[in-house]
Amino acid sequence: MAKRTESPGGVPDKTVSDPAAAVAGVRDGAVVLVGGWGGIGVPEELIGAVAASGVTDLVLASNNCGMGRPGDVGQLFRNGQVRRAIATFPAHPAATDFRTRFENGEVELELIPQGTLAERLRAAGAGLGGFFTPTGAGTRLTAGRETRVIDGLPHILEPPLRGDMALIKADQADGLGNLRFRYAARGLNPIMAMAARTTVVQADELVPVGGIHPDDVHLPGIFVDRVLVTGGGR
Amino acid sequence: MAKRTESPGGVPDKTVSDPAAAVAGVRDGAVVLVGGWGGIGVPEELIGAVAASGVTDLVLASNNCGMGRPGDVGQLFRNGQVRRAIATFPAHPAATDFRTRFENGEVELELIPQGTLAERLRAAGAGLGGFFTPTGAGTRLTAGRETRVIDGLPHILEPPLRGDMALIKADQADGLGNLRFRYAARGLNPIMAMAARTTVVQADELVPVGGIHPDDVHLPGIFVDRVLVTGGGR
Amino acid sequence: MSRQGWDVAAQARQVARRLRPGSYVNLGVGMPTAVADQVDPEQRVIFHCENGLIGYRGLTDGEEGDPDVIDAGSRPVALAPGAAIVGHDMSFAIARGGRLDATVLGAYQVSADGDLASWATPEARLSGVGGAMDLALGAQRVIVMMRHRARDGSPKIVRRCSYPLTAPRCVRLVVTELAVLDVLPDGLTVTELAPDVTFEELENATDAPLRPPPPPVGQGTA
Amino acid sequence: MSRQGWDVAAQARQVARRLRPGSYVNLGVGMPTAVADQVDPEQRVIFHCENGLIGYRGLTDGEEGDPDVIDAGSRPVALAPGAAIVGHDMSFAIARGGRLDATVLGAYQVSADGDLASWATPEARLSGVGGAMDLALGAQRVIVMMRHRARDGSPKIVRRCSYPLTAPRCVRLVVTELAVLDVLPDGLTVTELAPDVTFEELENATDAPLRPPPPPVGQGTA
Repeated sequence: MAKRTESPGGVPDKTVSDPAAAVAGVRDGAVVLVGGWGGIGVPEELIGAVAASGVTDLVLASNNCGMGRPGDVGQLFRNGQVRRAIATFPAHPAATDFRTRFENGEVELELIPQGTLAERLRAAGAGLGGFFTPTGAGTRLTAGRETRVIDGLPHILEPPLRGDMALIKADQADGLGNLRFRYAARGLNPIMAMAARTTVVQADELVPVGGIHPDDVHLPGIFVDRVLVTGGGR
Repeated sequence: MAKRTESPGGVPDKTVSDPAAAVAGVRDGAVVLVGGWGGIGVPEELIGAVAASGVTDLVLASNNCGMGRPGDVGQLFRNGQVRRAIATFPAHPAATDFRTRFENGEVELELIPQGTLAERLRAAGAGLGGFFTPTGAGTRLTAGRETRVIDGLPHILEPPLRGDMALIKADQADGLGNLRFRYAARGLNPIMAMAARTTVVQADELVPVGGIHPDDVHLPGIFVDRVLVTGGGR
Repeated sequence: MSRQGWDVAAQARQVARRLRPGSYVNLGVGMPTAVADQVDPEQRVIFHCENGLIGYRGLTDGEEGDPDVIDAGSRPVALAPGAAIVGHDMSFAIARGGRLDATVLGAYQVSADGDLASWATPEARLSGVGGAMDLALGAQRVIVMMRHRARDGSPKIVRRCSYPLTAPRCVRLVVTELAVLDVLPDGLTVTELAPDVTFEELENATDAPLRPPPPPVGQGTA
Repeated sequence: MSRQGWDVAAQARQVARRLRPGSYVNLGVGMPTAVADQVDPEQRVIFHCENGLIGYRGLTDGEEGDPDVIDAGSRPVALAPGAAIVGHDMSFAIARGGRLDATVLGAYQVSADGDLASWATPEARLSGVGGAMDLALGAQRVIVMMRHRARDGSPKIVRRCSYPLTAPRCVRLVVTELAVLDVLPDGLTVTELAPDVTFEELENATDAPLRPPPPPVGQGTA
């Protein structure tokens, strides 16, 4: 976990002032988890900061490899910053930056089913060593993988997927990093936050500590290290 | 899944009128999951209905085996309805009904760590075949179990824990079975709902469909079959 | 060339009227998203999207969507009363865990014994799998909604899939623009033909044995 | 017989002042629950309970609790500003996943190399494990808070645990009513003695080699 800062009053305050500070410490070769699905819940400011940092050789786990939108992960492929992509839907027609690198053999791809991606992230966050899932058994995607028949059904052993840094997008955050997401923009964001050593949040709105009812926190701040408030969004 | 009823207007309505109807279909030998932890979040009306039904030979999974409170699972042991208990903390000093049966050899006990109980329930609900956890490795509790060293740490393979019926307690429910829980009364209730073939909810309050904001639903009604509104609670 | 058989809306209505009232139904990316627009609200079907929406409907004419409320094709939709939102972990727990009464998926190929091929073509180096494998494996009933033939005219309903499988022996119902077919243990049975399609035309467009639809009510041979 | 050493509140303060400011700390059932009452609010420690509360505090004098806000001992507590509630799946994901900076647990025995025995006695047929194994294994720092001796007077700090283990080699700090001890790679080191306790008395109450506390500041030998 990243070191926490404290405001003068002694209240832990996870907010950071700018995108560069938000992604500070991201290194060449890091495993970076990036939230977002179908163009929503995408932490565009943070992706931009990683692009600007110039780090290379990244392993990038994300649902897609870009959808042709300026702020999405496509720029990391365009810049040649990614060595390996882990994704469920990298074949979006507009993912031309990724496609070019992939077809030139400049980026490896690990294609995994979306439910398996979600569960591998959660397993990492939950401190588990792996799990057996029936998804993908008997398909080309899992050829050669450890398989076990459980209750009559073949299951694949899937390992946890840990990140060095997660970049996620929330609707609301407080200074302790408690988060709320908005509708389908929740997606992979909470489980990516769980799975990473350092979790960085781009939040549309900062609310006071106590401003989110305890029963209504979608992801507790214990999983969050830094919060960049953009004021963007809705 | 239990058959769903419909109100005359065609809106699925999962509410039932009385405790007996709520637990209808519970059979001798059933695996019954009962929510509650530390005396809160306990579905007392539903436990009472199972007691009154007279079913026997139950496998009962629950955090404890009673805490000496009239409405808790202790009565199922007193009545001799339980063949086997799966619990994390069955040794509460006031769990005298369980203790007597256990010491007389009339009830088997499967003692499991609380995090493993939670994860086994979730694995069942999530359609997984099992998972590797480091919890309990190298202790008497997991002697003889399948163990694998992952990332240098021994892990135990744990199977999913499925229930025939889950009895859970919620604060608010709508007619579709969308639920909210109150503070620490959430506990095991949502994952038990996920893990059972038929999930029955005792709710303090019925709210109109749409009365819970979609982002604030703690457990979606897709996991819920029947709702008994008690008006009790707070 | 005008399209033979049902248009997409009519095809979606054929799917929709075969969904059980009050059931939970996932709609996959592509053509299946149209089902949410064509279902009779009286059926009270609750639509699930892999992105975590449970309980949505298509937008009405002129209705403005919310940017964070989209379907599997990233198309704006609206939340229905009693909707609930979950993350992807829970969304796929629902899928794998058997809580979906049905899923409607697109496909490249469906075999006579219900094998589904929907994520990769043999020749493409790059493909995407998305949530199809979890859905095909976990839903109680897999319904395929697709064109009857591929762009090059080749049949998509085949004796044996030549494309990589999404999941084996999972499809129960196939709805194309030409016909509705049940995948039964003893083969494919045509349940309904589009009005302008003959059984012989359907056979010609299909690379698997078909049993004809039952005669219309009142015109039986008995 | 009056109790030697710190009372429970003073013992809890010894634990509390060793918690890092702003850290996330689980408090287990039994004696550790008292730490929430004794911590300096300025430390801004965020307490976690296995039941899913994240961010709670002890009640103030006369303050009435909420029946659904309880600690690991089912004792009423209060939510702190910025509290969050999760279910048991998430609560133990937090524990196993390494997100807790520390956990404070009770124990039957602690060995010189940090083995923890806290859930079963050798003779009892019935025991309860609760969340102890997940917490002992997952937290970054395991702190044991317990009486120095068992009711029968036998030492609870031992060369080797005779009771079944909760987790091996996990304890880093032990706080009893007599002393505070660090579990270091080369053995147990006394960090602080209760005011009315001598090092010799502590050695007599302990079944493992102890290194004495450093001399008070300003009275060093150098």
